[in-house]
Amino acid sequence: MSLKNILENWSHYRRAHEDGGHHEYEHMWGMAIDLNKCTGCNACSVACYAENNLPTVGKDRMRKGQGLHWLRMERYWDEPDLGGDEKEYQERGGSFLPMMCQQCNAATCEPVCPVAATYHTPDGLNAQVYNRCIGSRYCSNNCPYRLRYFNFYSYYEESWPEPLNMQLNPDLSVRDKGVMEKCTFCIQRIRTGKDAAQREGREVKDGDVVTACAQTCPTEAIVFGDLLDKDAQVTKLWKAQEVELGKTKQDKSNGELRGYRVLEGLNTDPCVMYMDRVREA
Amino acid sequence: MKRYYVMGLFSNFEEAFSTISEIRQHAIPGVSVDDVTLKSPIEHPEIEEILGDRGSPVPKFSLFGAIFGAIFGFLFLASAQANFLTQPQGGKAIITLPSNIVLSYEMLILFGVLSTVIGFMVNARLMTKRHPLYSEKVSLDQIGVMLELDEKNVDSLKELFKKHKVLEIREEVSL
Amino acid sequence: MQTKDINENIAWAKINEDVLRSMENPRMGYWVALAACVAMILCAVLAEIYQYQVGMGPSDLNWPHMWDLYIATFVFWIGMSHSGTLLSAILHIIQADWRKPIYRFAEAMTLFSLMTAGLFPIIHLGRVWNMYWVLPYVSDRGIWPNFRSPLVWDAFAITTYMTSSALFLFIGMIPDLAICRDNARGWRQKLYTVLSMGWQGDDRQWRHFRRLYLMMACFLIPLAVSVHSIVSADFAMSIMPGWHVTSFPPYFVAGALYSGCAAIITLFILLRYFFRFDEYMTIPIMEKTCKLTFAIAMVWTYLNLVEFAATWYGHDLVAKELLMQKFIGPYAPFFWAMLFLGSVLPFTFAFEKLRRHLPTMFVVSLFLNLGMWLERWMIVTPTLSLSHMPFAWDVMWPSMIQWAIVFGSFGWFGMLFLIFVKVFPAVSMYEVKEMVFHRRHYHNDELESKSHRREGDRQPADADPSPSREGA
Amino acid sequence: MSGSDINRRDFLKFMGLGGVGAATLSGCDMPTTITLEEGKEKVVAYLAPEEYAIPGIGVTFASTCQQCPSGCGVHGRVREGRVLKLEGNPEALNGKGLCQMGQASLQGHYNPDRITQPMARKGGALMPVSWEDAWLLMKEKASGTAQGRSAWFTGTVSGHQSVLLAALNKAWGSKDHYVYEAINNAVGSAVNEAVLGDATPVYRFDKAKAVLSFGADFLGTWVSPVHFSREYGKFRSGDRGVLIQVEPKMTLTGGNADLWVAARPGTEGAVALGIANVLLSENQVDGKQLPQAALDVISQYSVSKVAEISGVPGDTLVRIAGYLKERSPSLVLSGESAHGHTNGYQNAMAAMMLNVLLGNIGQTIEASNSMVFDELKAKQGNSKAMLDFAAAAGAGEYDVVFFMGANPVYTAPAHLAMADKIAKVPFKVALSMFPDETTMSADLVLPLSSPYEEWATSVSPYQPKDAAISMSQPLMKPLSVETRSLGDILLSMLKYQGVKDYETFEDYYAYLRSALDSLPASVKAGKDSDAFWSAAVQKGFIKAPSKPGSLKVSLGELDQGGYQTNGDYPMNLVPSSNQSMYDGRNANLPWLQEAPDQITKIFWDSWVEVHPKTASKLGIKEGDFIRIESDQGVIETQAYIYKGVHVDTVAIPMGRGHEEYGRYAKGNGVNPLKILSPVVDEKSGELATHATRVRISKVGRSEELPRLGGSEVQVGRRLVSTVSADVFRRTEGA
Repeated sequence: MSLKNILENWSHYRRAHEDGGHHEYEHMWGMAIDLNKCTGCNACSVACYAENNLPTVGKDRMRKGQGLHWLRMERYWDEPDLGGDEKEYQERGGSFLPMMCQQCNAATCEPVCPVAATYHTPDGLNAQVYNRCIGSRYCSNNCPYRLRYFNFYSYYEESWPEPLNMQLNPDLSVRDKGVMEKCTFCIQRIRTGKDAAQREGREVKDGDVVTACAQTCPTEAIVFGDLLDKDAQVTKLWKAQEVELGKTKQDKSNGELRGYRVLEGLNTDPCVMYMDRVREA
Repeated sequence: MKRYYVMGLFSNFEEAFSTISEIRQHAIPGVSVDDVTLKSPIEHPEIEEILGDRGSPVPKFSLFGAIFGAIFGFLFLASAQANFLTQPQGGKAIITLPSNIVLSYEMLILFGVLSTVIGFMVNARLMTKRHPLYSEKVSLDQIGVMLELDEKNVDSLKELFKKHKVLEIREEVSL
Repeated sequence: MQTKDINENIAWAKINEDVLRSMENPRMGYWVALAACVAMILCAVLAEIYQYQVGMGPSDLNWPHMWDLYIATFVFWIGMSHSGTLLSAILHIIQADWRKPIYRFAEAMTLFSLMTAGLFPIIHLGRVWNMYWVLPYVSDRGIWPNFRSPLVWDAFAITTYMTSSALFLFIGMIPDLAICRDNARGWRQKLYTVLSMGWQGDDRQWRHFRRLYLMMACFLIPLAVSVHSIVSADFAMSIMPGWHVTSFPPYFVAGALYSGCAAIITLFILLRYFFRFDEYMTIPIMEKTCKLTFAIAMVWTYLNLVEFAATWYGHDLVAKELLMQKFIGPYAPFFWAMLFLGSVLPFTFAFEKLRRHLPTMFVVSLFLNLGMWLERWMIVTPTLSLSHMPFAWDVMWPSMIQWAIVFGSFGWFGMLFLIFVKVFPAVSMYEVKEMVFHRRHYHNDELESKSHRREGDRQPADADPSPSREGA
Repeated sequence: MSGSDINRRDFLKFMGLGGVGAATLSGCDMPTTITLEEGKEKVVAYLAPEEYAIPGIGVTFASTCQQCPSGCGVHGRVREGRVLKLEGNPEALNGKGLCQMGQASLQGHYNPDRITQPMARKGGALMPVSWEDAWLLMKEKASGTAQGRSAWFTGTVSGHQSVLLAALNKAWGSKDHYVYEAINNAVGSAVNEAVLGDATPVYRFDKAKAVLSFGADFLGTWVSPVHFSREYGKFRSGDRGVLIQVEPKMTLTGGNADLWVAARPGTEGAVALGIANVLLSENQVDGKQLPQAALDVISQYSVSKVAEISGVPGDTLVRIAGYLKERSPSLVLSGESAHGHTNGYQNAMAAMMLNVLLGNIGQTIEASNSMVFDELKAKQGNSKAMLDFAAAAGAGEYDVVFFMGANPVYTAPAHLAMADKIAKVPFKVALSMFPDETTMSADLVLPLSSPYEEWATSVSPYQPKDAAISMSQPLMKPLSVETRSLGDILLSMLKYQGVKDYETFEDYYAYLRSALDSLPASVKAGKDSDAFWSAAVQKGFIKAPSKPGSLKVSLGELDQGGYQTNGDYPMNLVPSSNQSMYDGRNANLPWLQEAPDQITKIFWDSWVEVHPKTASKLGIKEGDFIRIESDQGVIETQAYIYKGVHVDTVAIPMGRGHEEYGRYAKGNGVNPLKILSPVVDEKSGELATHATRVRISKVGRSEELPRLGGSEVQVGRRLVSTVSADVFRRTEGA
């Protein structure tokens, strides 16, 4: 059976990302993050802790770099030698960059997992199967964005003393020691949204699914949606910025458009588009 | 007619070789060089010139083992990949040739090695009882020339052995 | 000055006697060494139990340093395993008979290094208890490992390599096991009877044996090369600057041979000293090994320079930045120590006096191995410490848990090796006999004396007044 | 079977039900919250679920966040009778957004250190007692208190709780209700009141084309940060507005400024005058809006003089003036770091003067919609209340004091000796959720329910659009049966005092129902009692009628006191507020402790911000422990070095360094408020929090700073690059 399968479907199984891939994608969840609006207030990160059962690890472990923060708010100062200045003060403030899993379509973390605990779903998501994970941590090493976090300890007793554990979201699990984890684009919300749409006998429409970070963002800098849905706000933003999937360098008619994807030159094909920070001068 | 096993132990290897040479040249009628079994503490590639090229099928085992390993390896990997449904990863195809080449190569070697070893064990008749005439001195420093022959030739063989300064002669009736 | 690889007139009975003696009656020192090794293992076992219970946290691994000493030491031990089998196979094919007295322990070293190396990927797993998921066993859920992952390649390669080199070692030992069988009493006799598998030295067995050994050698050379290039793929296949390096496969193979040769020198000297194998593990063989090591050291140095140059002239700024960071960053002392130990120290081999001086060579070989260990650490850690995302930069120092396990791995290797030398012949008796035999028959003494000896050396006639052409 | 036709059943077969169920099938409506791993979660059958708990289905209820005084509307997601997640109420002021403090308020609700039963001081220690005993104790110690010998000390209160509190105070014959907030806009409100006749006017960020803010951290802590963040989003869209921030230490708002200007603390007013000077002299702005007295003062503040006083370069002043002139209408704000000085009032006045000069009044500063129900309006806190209370308590004026929603023992500077003064009060009652410092020094502790367990109404102090009464409803059953809502306790106390009006109400819920019932018919829009109630609860707020306000302009005195230096204490101390620990009330929330500070990225601990120049002068490296010494005391903490703090200034965040307050807060970091000098703003009497002078020195210890992230610059990568606003306006401008 399997030999027949291979022979019959050979060309199908040989289709790589460039040829459209193995999936007939149902959705392609993506984001557009406007760094002009993002204030770096960190609400998204805490919302993520609340939604996704992220443990708090305490000062020492956090300092060691053993914390788990699926969405981290990076802050950079202007560099003196790169358009910044040798001035006495940081006159242009900081550069804030919310980094969550970029859900790359050619994710470098996926092929290196020895047990296939991470794979690409027909939703265009980079999924992590906790129960399959054996903790080789190779995926984290091979993530150029360093967005995969490892459970160095078991936190379920320490991080949620009674009754804090009652806040845990039953839609997803609490991960035990030895498991890699990362942002899922709130897959539990996607599930709920899809189920609701199915129950009502309709397609999932824009706004049915909102990730915790996008929902809580006070300036609405984060927009989440389905990139295959032509009417979705996120698709419109990508279009407006002339950013396309499947490219390592965006070919824009207007070079001044702000849209870009972080490290897209590495051909990871991320599904998160950022729009440049804007400063007066 | 009874058949006998006769073995002469030599300490001087060249004498042992010339004994065999003489047998090859029909020093004793009715005794062929093909009846000679040499027991030696070391390997003698040069003895084949005297004993005749008896050949070894071991490399064939290697070849078939290796071919089997490579083909099986690739098919095994490809069918595993094609049947395990959640493997689209990193934008790569389901059946990825580069990785399968690497692993097929390893399988080629693994099966080649295993098959070679099995070929050796079968052909060298290992895992069988030692011959009753086996002498521990063979594992030390002496060389044994053993023949299976008719009773009538035993004496002439012993003569031949003695001519070549044999140290010890053992014999046994074949069953 | 001793110039011959071996005294070809050595009595064969003495060969048997010397080697068999080395397997008997362990002295006090042996037990002390064994106890020390077990104590080292205990350290590691305690550390591992703690880590197993608590999680990977106490190792101080972190984000982004997901790998550290465990993987570095894994690569180190894999590298160590390369010389034994690979050199043995190559030298067998090119018929360099001086391999014969030393290949046995070198191959044993291969096997034990692999057994040590194999532990590390397991130890470093977050969920050790599920380690068998890496193997392609048939599961009713239809789940297979991910054959794209270099870690799975590792598992395949190490399994293949371990099987093959264990068979290579074992096959090569069968005639010797027969000798042991013929000389042993009690449990040893039973053991060797089973292990020698009815070897009786007849021409049929030797004939197939010769083919087998040649075929095995032919398989093992590409296998050994592939194994370490696959280990290098763990890094080279990744996207990280400093790991994604084209020259990594040959670099790893060279580094592997290098550390393996250095380890051979170390063990050579130890065995020669403690088991009085002076007549087999001779200074000229040692010298040849040293020359080989020097050659490999230069290959390694060259590949290092190639890597630097390629990075320097390449346009990958991140890789360049990483290179600079290796030169001047927080890990720079270790980096420079690695370069010194790996590229400068081997020049001691260039001096004949030094390379024939055992204490010097012993110390040098230990330092070379330290250098090679540092090389592995400097491959794994600086890359993780610097990456594409500056926000994820970090400098991390391993905790005592990691050190304890690394330390214990040396005890584990030592213990295996100590058991080996008392159970199996550490010098191949039959092959030393072959070597002696062939040298006596096919070497032109006069020619050799003209080409190798210098004035003032003792004439062979002085050394051995009555050369015998007989076996005994 | 080819790859594409996997069905759910096969998938389950492959992955094992329990395993991936949690990861991949989450959200499908099955009551399978089981993880098979190590039996961590027990399998519980929903045999008799709560009436409102539909297994597997999350239901959303509206309520109000009480984590800071802004009072954002929230939607709580409730599943299986537990509230799991808060989101912003899209119809409320804050929209669907919520700040990290709001998100983390759930951890206050579920906090493991919550007080779960009444406690009374017995033999020096607080021991658990029953409610009966607590009421007996109240009767014994408090009922007979003479008129005027009792007081309330609270944080911001509003809504019907405020009504009950007023009634109670009246019954007790006490007028003393101290409303204290450590982070407040009291000076600003005073200036607004004086100049505009409206303490909380509406700020139209969406209309402004330039915002000049003197230390007003409107994205972080100032007035109503989530609402302002929403407005900020609009401000930055289209014809993108310019944000200029003048302050001694970079706040979250400062971190987003187009131009961040470090002025010497206390000289903000001078900077404002300098800018006015440039506007008048160089930018041809008509000064007729200003009274002659003001123009006279402005003319004294030439660019060079201001540059000397404030340390702000003259060309920067010119640049700021240019932005303000060019991009009209603008909006000038002043906040904490400008207000917390002896001349804080003048600083705020100078900022307001710029608004007047630039004609922003009526444009970007509009009159507020003042709700007609005055008794429901928020009683806003200030720090003068604490100073007054300290004086009164120290003088032994009170026999009974009730504390609620404020923690003066922690936030009061050491010079007030607050703990000692409170100890002089014979009977102290704390109504509290947490064992904070003030609570632990009380004689009787009454456990409050969390904002998500109780009925309440509140009115947010800042009401830009329509006035509204926010509703709080229980999102779940109380975690502990012994806790009571503030409303219930107040009602019980009123009944205890025999106040007739309240005797008929069984509980606070009944009171609220009736109180809302009695709202005018216009508010109820023709709905009957039940319909109105359920609409209010569903929506989360009730739109209330408001009086249209109007603004007058009468500018006060602008003259600035000179900048004082002090040889012994050469540095200024900025006790900075941030949108995580806030005034210290959030220190018991582990999410916020672990969330890195927005600017420095430091977590779980305090730090002192030092400018690189100062650091190199003193040989300080990042992570070194620094001793900060004022005339009131010494604190030691680790240094963080960056260019976001004025050279002559060190900044230490407020909110850490608790001596009590539960496992997450206790012993973490230092409290800069403790070493504040006893100075006040001369006009308003507010505590001058930013006027303390300190000297710093190295302790000699060093440790790795608990800071997230490696490099603080991008090292040449294009992670975030910056485009100029002109480009933005060209491509995306409206």
